[in-house]
Amino acid sequence: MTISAERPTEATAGTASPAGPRSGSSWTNRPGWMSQHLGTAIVLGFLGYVFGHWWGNYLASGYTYIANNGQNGVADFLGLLFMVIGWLLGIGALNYPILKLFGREPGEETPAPGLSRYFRYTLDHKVVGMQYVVGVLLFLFTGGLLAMAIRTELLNPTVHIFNPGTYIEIVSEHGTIMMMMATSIVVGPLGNYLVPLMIGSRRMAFPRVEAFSFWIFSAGYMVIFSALFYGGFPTGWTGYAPLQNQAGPGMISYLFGFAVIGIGMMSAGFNIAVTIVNYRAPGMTWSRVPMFVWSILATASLLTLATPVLFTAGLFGLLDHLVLTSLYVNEHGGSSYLWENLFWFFGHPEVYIMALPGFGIVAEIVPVFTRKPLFAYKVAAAGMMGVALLSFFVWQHHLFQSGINPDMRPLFMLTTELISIPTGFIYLVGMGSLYRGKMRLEVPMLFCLALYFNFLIGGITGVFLSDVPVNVTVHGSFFVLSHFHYTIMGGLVFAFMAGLYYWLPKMTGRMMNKKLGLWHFWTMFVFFNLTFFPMFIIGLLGQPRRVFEYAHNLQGLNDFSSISAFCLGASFLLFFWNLMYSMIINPKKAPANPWESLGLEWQTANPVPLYNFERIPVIVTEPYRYSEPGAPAYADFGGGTGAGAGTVGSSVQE
Amino acid sequence: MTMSGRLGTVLGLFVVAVGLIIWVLMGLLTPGTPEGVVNFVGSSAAGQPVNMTIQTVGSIGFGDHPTWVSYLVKTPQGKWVHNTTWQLPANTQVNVTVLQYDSGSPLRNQQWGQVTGTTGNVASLNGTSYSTYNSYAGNGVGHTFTVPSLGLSVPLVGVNGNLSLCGVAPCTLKQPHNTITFSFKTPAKTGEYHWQCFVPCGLGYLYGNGGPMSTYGYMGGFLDVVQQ
Amino acid sequence: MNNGSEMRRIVTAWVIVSVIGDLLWWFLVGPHIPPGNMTESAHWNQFDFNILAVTALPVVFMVWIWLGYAVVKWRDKPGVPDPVGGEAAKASRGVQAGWITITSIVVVSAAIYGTIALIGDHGSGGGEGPNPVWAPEGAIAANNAALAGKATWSPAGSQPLVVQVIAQQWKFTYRYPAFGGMETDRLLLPVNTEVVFDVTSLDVIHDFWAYQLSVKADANPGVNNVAFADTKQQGQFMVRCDELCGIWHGAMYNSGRILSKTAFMAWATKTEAQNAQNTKYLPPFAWTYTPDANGASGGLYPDGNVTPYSPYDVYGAKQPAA
Amino acid sequence: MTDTYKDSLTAPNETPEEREYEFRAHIGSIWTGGRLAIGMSTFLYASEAFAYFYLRTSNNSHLWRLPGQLAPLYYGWTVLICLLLMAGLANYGHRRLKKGFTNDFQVAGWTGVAAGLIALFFQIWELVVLPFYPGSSGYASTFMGFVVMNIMTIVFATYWMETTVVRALRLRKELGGANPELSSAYPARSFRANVSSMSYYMGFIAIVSIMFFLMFYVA
Repeated sequence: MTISAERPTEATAGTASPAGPRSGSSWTNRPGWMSQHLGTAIVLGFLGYVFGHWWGNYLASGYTYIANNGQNGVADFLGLLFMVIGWLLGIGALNYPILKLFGREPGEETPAPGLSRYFRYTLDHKVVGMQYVVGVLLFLFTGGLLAMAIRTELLNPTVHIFNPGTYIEIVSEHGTIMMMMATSIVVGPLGNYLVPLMIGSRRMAFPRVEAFSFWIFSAGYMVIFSALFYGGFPTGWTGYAPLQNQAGPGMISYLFGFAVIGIGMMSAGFNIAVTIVNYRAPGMTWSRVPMFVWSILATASLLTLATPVLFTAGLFGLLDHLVLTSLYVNEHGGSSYLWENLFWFFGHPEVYIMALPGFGIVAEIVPVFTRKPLFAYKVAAAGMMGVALLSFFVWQHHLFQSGINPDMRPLFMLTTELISIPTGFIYLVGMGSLYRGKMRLEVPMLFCLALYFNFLIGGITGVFLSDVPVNVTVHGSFFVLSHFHYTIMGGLVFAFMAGLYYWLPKMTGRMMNKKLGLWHFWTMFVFFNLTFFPMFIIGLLGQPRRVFEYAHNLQGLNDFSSISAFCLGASFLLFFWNLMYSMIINPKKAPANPWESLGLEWQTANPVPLYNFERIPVIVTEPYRYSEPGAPAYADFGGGTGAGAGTVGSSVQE
Repeated sequence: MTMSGRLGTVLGLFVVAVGLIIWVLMGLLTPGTPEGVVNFVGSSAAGQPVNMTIQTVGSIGFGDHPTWVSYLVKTPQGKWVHNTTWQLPANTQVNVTVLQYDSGSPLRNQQWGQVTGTTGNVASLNGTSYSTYNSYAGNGVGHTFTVPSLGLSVPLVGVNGNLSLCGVAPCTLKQPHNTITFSFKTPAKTGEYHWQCFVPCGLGYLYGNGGPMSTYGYMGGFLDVVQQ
Repeated sequence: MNNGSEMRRIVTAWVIVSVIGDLLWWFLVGPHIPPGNMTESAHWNQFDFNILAVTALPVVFMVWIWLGYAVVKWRDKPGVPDPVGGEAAKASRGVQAGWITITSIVVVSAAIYGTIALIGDHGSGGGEGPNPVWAPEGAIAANNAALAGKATWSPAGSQPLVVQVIAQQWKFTYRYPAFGGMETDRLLLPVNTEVVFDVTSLDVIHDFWAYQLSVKADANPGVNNVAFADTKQQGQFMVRCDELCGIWHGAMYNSGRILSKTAFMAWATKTEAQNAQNTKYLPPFAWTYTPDANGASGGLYPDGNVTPYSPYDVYGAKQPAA
Repeated sequence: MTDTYKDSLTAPNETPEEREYEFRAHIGSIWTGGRLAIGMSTFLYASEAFAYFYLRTSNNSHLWRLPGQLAPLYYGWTVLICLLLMAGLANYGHRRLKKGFTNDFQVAGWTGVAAGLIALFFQIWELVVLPFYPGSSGYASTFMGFVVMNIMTIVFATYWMETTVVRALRLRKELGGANPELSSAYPARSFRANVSSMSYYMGFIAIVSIMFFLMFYVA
């Protein structure tokens, strides 16, 4: 943890220069190629890998079990470990912690202006947000390509494109990459970029922790991708032991990858939660916090508290692999149930880590486009926190058929179904906000409506799954697979798209092309449903997950699903084209407030200055006071940027 | 930069990036795919029995994993290859000769000590026919050749582990081995039928089923049954 | 148009669509919902699915109709009045309270019904762990008798039949303690019989899924996971592994069959005789067969407790085990 | 991408009120962050404790613990005493600092850091002298998990403590000279908040050390 007072130090030192006299040398500031940037990170990461791998071979190649099975996991692990350390050293993430050890306080490192700052370790939350945009899209596209491979294999029940080992490798890699991506897809880009803007803060509480979270997230990508070099891992994203213990060194990439991403999740959540609690602008009481910030707060708390359990589970797995402990091996006093419990104790909160930000985005965007206040604000906030709290008490519903505590099943059935009450609040809020509004069907709004459509199916089938008798048939089948794709992709990814179309004009100052956006939306919405709805039927008809062979009578449905999936992939290419076209090839300058939102983030100058607000705004009323002529502006900017803004349309400034 | 310049740059970079990603993915994912199949179709006249010779070796001695146990097959042309996808004609008798070069142990599940699904439910071990092998006696069972969906399973009796066993494939007939022969009939329905060994023989892996048991091309594969 | 008539329209449309949807589901779709009627629990699980479906459909229609109406009517187009603002638009105590009450009632009743179905149907065919609390009459006694080597079954009586499911990478085999403890690789069952499945694994976690029987139980190494099925119809059923268990997971399936009691008896006695030679080498019937974590050739964990312990001996023994 | 820096390199002129507002948020962050760090560590150790009790009660293959199996007791005692000493000194130093005895804080702090380093050394060295191999039982395995987790926590805690004392040394002037407790300068207030959070965290370390000592060496 980096707890310090950078700005106050500088303030009291009475120097205007950001780097005070007592500053340590800050390499990230140096201009040109001599400073630390992505290039140095790659070089040091590579050197670290080479060193670690050599050291592991030196240490462990004589170990009995390694000599026997011929796969030196210790070398692979040390290689990856030193790769991550080298990567962090190279990017400069460790400069400050090391300097701090000697009591030196670097001043606030203001990164060099220009494009190059996106390739550096930076303390500006807006730059970190943009870095995350690129990062999660990279994850998303890698995972998406693997999904295409899966659907290709499933075109035929018995003729195989890939051999079964490769197929399991692809399935596992797809699942893991997507799950890792989904934990950060909103919190990373939009959370980091927007939370300070939306709470009226000039900075994050721990900007170094924030930047660290991104760079370790990107290291996590390399670690999990490296599994392919080691022959993959056969366990799917759930990594069940003892299959996990049996697997080769690819499993180490999975375990270590989750540990690394876990550190990133913890640090991102830690910083954001602390920021929201402490850095809200004056006057922003808890009943005036924007709903997106509520959802990010709930998510950040889950990230911070649930992820340590995943870290423990991964650590245990690594110990089992590397030093032959037997934590997950029944025959040596361990228990395979231990992994299932630890993993799902983290795993279920994680499911809501992947749902809540979507709810937040929708609740934030819908009032803007219906020109109405958000309906039942308090219920929405309570719903988010309620979901977050309840999500710690439902994990055994993944294990209904496992034989673990079977007599507890009614209890977990109850808690699981109870969680649909706070989830239902989101629908109350959404439907209430639509009621007699004046809806503008812009692209972000369409994505929000699609979320309500998709998540409804995902959520309702969740109730089926939580019912133990029905679970007997649908557990572990394509029904489950379809269910969580409806919630995560149909919910979160659609919400992320809504967020991108909505906020990119703020983040980059450029509008996304509406026509292409509409094409993207309709193809994605239609083909998403055509891909995944048949999977409910496929699952009910008895096809288990992660199989490379299935019953001949299911070929029609599977082919339909596969072809739709290819079209869905093409829809993502359309999105990518729109992104490139509107942001780089033919950029159109965005208006300052294109959607006529009352939100604080739209009231700052465009582009957003380094310190976000010229004057710290004072929040004077609740958010979302649309269609209220005479309502006061959301915030008082004290004569700084945004003064005079903050009410919209027919509203009269008082 | 002009708009067309930006367009060209973006498209060019996109093509390069996608090409690179696909190249890396394919490069990583394809080494495990069967490099073709060993084709026994046409190795004998239609309707006539097909002869197939395979061997099992305790450590293959070459490739990425020289310590791993593996099956090898002799092509109709008489060359030993490291390949476990074998194409067979449908509805045809196959005479199999297995040269077993590995030592054995008691079976985890004695069920695999039974000979099932072969012609007459028997196999022959160095000329002596057997239908059940007690894996707790003698040298135990080294491997099995099992095609679950055809109900075919033959225990491959181990050789004495104290002899100096073959460690580099392909092994020669001079090295200690057991010769197991049996016949079975391929099904009329074409398709890919999974076969594997049911002895947990992966040295140094949990339950013995990792490594060679979990990697395609070592201790399992497909019988690709096609019309002749 | 005033507020009231708009709501009336929506509610009317919703009621009509829901009633039609529910009726169509119940009479047209419902009877075809898997897993069918082959066992008692399959029947009740199908019923349970349909109960949930007719509860869920109105909810789905409510949201869809609302969304549809909103998209068509509450749009930004000429003639549409400005939206309502102020306190009334922000919250309505009645609507919120009503929503919370209704969702809570629906959700809690679903949980209560699910619990009743689960307990009344003896675990609904799901894995109930080594000591099932909701067991059919006589099933536990029969299972204990099997362990004591005293299992019997005959077509005449109504004793439960005990079948052990042994999962291994990558195949299920089955043991019938009532027939001399024989082991087969096919699963055949008599009709109108309470079957007790003792599911266990010899290596990693598998899941025994007899699809049409509505039986699903994880096969864990060293754990006996018991599930029950009361067979009702003759016919073929599918057995699949439902928990990812490695490379050949997708190929880990075979079909089983429910026969008449006499046909089953004939098959079982014949197979018992056929397999007798192999059966005598099998270990006595037990809940679990503790596998050696090291596999056939060893070489992973050091054997036994290494005392005195030295890291060098455990990890770096000079000569690799053969 | 649009450039947000070109216009903003000149930092805005903060008003004193704004500065004070942000500073209070900063102090609040240290407070919240410290507590949240305790929360995270609690979940981390709770999952380890869960593993311990889970394996202990399931006792699979009757291998929860081999007869007479015990981690090196003297090492355990040493680590425990050192960690308790570190925690105690952190709290003592914090209290002395509040009363204005900076030197006491310094001495307590450096002693605490030394104690932490000794604990770290013994915790690592304990792995070398283990009388059992890690996979021999559930107890042995969970013990390995605990040791690795504890090593990471000790490193973190010692690091945190070290940075506070070294900061007190380096920033003596900014901390208000001899009487940092009286200084209302921002660095001094920030520093005091940091020390307070740190000593809270050390309290957590003390509780955890005792609990896990009882679990692994006594029960």
